[in-house]
Amino acid sequence: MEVTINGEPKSVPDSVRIAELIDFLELKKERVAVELNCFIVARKTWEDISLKPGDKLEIIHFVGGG
Amino acid sequence: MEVTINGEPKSVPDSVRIAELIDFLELKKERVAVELNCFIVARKTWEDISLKPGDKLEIIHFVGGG
Amino acid sequence: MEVTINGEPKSVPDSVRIAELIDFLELKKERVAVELNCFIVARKTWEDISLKPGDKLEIIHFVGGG
Amino acid sequence: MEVTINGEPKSVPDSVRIAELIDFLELKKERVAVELNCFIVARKTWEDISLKPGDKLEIIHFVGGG
Amino acid sequence: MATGCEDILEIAGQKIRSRLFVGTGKYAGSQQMKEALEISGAQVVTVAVRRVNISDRSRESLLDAIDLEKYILLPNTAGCYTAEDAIRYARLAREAGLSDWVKLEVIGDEKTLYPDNEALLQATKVLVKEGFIVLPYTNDDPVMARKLEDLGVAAVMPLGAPIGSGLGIQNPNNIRIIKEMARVPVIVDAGVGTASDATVAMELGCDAVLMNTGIAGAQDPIRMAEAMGLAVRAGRLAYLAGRIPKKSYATASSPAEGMVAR
Amino acid sequence: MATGCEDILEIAGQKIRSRLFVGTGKYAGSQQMKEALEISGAQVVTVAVRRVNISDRSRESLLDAIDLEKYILLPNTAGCYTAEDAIRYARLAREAGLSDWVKLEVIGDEKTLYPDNEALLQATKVLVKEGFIVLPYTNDDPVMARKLEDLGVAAVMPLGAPIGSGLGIQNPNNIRIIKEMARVPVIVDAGVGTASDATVAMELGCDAVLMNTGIAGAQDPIRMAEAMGLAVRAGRLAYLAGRIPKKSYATASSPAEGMVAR
Amino acid sequence: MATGCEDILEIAGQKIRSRLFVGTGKYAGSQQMKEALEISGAQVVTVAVRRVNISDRSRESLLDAIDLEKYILLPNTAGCYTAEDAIRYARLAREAGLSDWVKLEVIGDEKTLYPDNEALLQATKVLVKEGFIVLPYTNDDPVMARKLEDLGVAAVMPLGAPIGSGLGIQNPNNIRIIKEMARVPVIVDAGVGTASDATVAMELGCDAVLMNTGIAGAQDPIRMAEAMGLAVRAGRLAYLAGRIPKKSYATASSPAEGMVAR
Amino acid sequence: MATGCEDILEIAGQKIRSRLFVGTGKYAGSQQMKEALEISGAQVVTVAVRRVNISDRSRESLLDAIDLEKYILLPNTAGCYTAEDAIRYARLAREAGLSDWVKLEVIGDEKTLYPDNEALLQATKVLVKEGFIVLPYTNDDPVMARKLEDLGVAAVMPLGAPIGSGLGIQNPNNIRIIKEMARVPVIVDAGVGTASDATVAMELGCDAVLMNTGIAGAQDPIRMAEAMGLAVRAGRLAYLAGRIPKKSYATASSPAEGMVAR
Repeated sequence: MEVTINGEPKSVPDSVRIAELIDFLELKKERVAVELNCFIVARKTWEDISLKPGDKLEIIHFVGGG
Repeated sequence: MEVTINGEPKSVPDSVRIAELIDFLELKKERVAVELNCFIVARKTWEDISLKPGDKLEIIHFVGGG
Repeated sequence: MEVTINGEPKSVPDSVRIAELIDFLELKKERVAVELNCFIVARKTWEDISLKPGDKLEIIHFVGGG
Repeated sequence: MEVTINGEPKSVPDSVRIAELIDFLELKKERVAVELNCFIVARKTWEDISLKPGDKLEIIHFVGGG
Repeated sequence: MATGCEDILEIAGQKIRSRLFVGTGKYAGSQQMKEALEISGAQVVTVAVRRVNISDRSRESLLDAIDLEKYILLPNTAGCYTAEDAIRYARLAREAGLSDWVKLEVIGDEKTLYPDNEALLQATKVLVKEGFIVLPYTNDDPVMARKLEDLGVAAVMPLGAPIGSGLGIQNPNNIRIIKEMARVPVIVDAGVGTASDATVAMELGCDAVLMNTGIAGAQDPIRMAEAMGLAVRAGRLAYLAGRIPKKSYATASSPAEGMVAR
Repeated sequence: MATGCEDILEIAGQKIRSRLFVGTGKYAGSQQMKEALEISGAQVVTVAVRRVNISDRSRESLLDAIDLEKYILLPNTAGCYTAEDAIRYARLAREAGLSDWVKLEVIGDEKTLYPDNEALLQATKVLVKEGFIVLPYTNDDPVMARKLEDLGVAAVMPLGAPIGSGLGIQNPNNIRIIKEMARVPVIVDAGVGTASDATVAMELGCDAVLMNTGIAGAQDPIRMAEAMGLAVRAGRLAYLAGRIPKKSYATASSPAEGMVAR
Repeated sequence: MATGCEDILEIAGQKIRSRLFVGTGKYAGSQQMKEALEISGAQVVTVAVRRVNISDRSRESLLDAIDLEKYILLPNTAGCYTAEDAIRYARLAREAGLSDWVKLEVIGDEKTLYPDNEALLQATKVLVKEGFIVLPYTNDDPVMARKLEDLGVAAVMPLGAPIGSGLGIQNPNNIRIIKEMARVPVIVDAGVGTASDATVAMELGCDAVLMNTGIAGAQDPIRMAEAMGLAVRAGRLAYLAGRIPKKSYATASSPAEGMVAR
Repeated sequence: MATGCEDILEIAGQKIRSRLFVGTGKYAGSQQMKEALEISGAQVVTVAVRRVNISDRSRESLLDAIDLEKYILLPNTAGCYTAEDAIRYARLAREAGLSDWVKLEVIGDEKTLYPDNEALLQATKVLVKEGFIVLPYTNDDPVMARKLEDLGVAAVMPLGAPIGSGLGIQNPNNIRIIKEMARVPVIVDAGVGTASDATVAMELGCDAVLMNTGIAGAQDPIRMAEAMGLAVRAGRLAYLAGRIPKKSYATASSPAEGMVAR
């Protein structure tokens, strides 16, 4: 199914869970935070929440800054 | 009757009008502004408004300032 | 005869007097000073002193400066 | 005999040598310099030079300074 | 005829001759004040709003000493620590002065007398809506200056240093930035201690300078008033003239050529 | 009538109206120079000594542009790197100018145009003995200033910054000390870049300021000349008026009492 | 053993070894950044919150380069122009970083990157209520500093000059006043261009200094990082040591007595 | 391992570890002095030449407190007002110290303790011929610095401000120019009041800084000594690292891209 991640359209497995998505994207769980449709998704709930088509995700991490 | 002017108790003629009061206090009409019970009294209405006992007046003018 | 004025060779009338030279050069007497062979020539003696071949003169005036 | 040391009159043994004087004054040889009548006395000659009455000596050392 | 005379300041449609604005506080007496105002050449003068002393009528009123034909009164809201108070004083001033101009001060702290910018914005909003010509006393923050502009003030008046401190322009870079960004006149208000401080303010490109203690507190206020008038004109002209660039090394002012022979 | 008008500068018995001394170099033309001198209000103007151009008589002489009734000429020895040269130029200047005044420069270095103080002292000794009124261009060293005084100079002229640098007074503390110690007039010479620099020099207590590039090099020399004239007067008056002390915190300029009831 | 080692900074109960806080932006690479952090001695390091690049996984994550045992992460809300955005980024940072600390920035203007103080107060209110340890980036306004304190920030971080400008502390008087009034630590944030700027900040009594461009933008960031670490310690010690008073004249450091006879 | 450690100062062939030179005057006692010297990290220490007190032998000699294995003694000629006196003290110092190094001072004025440059040149000529390693205390005049160099001094030591004044570098432009022109080490001598003053001196490119009162006169000399040691290293490293340029406006230190969607 199609979702939007960080502004880019992305095909992901149907009703993929966020935890699975993080693995799918080969990201380090403990380094990122996730917003689903503008609400932060607490890390501990990643296992439970699965995506629907058209969902909008923001996945952020820390970068160099002052 | 007793009113309060600039924080001081003051005896003034019963139901004195503001215009009369300004004369009574020997003040220059065109140099002062008047608040009656916290509301500004427009200069043009000074003739009409007369005081009641216990009224609180503030009469101000300009002084040196920066 | 040949003399040097302000570093440039110059032909001037034989044994010309300094006063005459200044006129010859169309300079304003009261605005210049003259050195003859490194000695200042007082204005009042310009009438008396005449040049010899090979004399070195410096004729200066005032220019804009700070 | 009497000599002047650092501006003060001082009795010292007759014809005392400078080396002896330094001991006599309980000063550390390697820490001081000596002027005799306004001439510096090289350390190595302290053994040879003996004082005469009325000699003027300056004995200096290092003190705190900037 | 002097140059730069055609260089007129205009605030809210009012043409203003002199770029020096002066306060009327802290003078030894009104005669001294009158002379100082006169010689300073100032046209805009600030005044404060205070209670009439009804028990002692002897004291002459300030306005008896100020020719209203000659001077433009700019009432302030000095001493106000809340938006409400400042608004109240502004209204009283308008009623007493028959003019809409107000130097809007909302003080945020007693030791520095720096403005409370939040409250200043609130008071500005209200007074602009009521038709006041608002000249707000603010700090040297370009963001505040723009917000005040967006609310419709007639000019912004950033402080150069604490009121009465005489420290001069503490942050010229901020003042310059405020001026570069501003679409309304910028008037440096507070902090001027001596003539060169006023000159510097004008050289930064500011449109005017407002001061009180720097003049009234000087040992000879009359002389200092004259000095400040000249200093503001000097700074303005220097700004318009375009100064030479700064260089670490020297450049001769007399010609290199034409030296006599060694 | 303006205050401070009775405050006249006197050098070697000569009363001088204006405390701004200006150079005549680097102007676009003599008309521009004339206007700048005129509007600056300066009375003392410096000139340089150079060879007459005998091959091209067309060039008008500087002096045709300067009304000698109005201005006091101060010839300089710019460009001289030895005492001998400076003495020679001073003598030529006297012969050409019929005046004993000389701005004595002995340059010690091409990049800074700072004086060679040793050579300056030698040249001063000779010229004072020959009856010159010597105004030496020196650095901001109080010890040098006193030595020059002891040799009989008519004034000392410490530099504020390198000639033509426009950096302003680099070491105000030294200039203040020189003035405190001096028994002859102190004239800040060189370094002024804009009006406030001149004002600062005068506020330090100096008796006058001499400049050339700061005016002639400005984008609008006429306007800058006017600015400098005003700036010098402003600084002088501020010095005489006695500025307020500097404080880290504020003092209200409007009265604390008489606020209306909350 | 060095003095002053017992002089520990504490923020929100967290003891902090080094009074130098450093950013992690603008380095040539993470190896250079690691070395700079290491040699600077800093313990608190700021980071920004940005999108993961999901199309290009190659790029190593910043955190791989930072030993979280050694450093305290201080996420910022750089790039946010509204209270809402800043709050959103702070929450994301907490989620990603498992820490409650945030360097709260709400920018009010693109050219100066100065804070929008109104919005900053709003965001501070919300985040403090949500249990964040808020370290707000503000301007050098003592009134703002007190308002932020009253809202419960853990420290105030006034700017010394515009971010990345390298101008140093533009208004030392304001920074000193902020420190004198503050009951929480004061950290100068932004404006440091070279070591002496950091030393000056600490000599004013500030509790720490935060910088990024001053180090990362230097020609040799590693050396500058070491310089800044030393400079902050030097300034802190000088502040604690109590400097000599300034005087216009001299005082000999060598004894006057004991000179030999002339 | 710290960078910049390979950056060694060399004067007259002598390698010198620390770029901080310190005086030994005005300490509460020799124990305090020892600790201050120790923690400052200084290697070169100045001393004065004075009469032995022959009536009171109790007073311990300064040298008992200074480990001559560890420190390089730099005797001064403080208190001398003529070339003759300075030469005499230098010779006495050599005799007492068995070293050829001398900090040559010829004072020209009691209030400023500024040098008499004429006399300084005379004394330098003589002492260089006698084989002394001359480090002259001079003012911040680039022309003097070059003349001293031409006479063969081992380093030039321009003053930053009057001795003991604590004013810091009054004329950074002159110090920079002196350094740019110099072919021998430049050591700022006198005027340092606090750590940042020393850092600034080094950031100007100077090779070392000499101070006494700034440390010994501090409320806590030990702490200030440590501060000065760090400050000099910080300034040197910052100079070598190459600072960022100054800009009036801001540049973000966090990336502009990668913001989350609004």
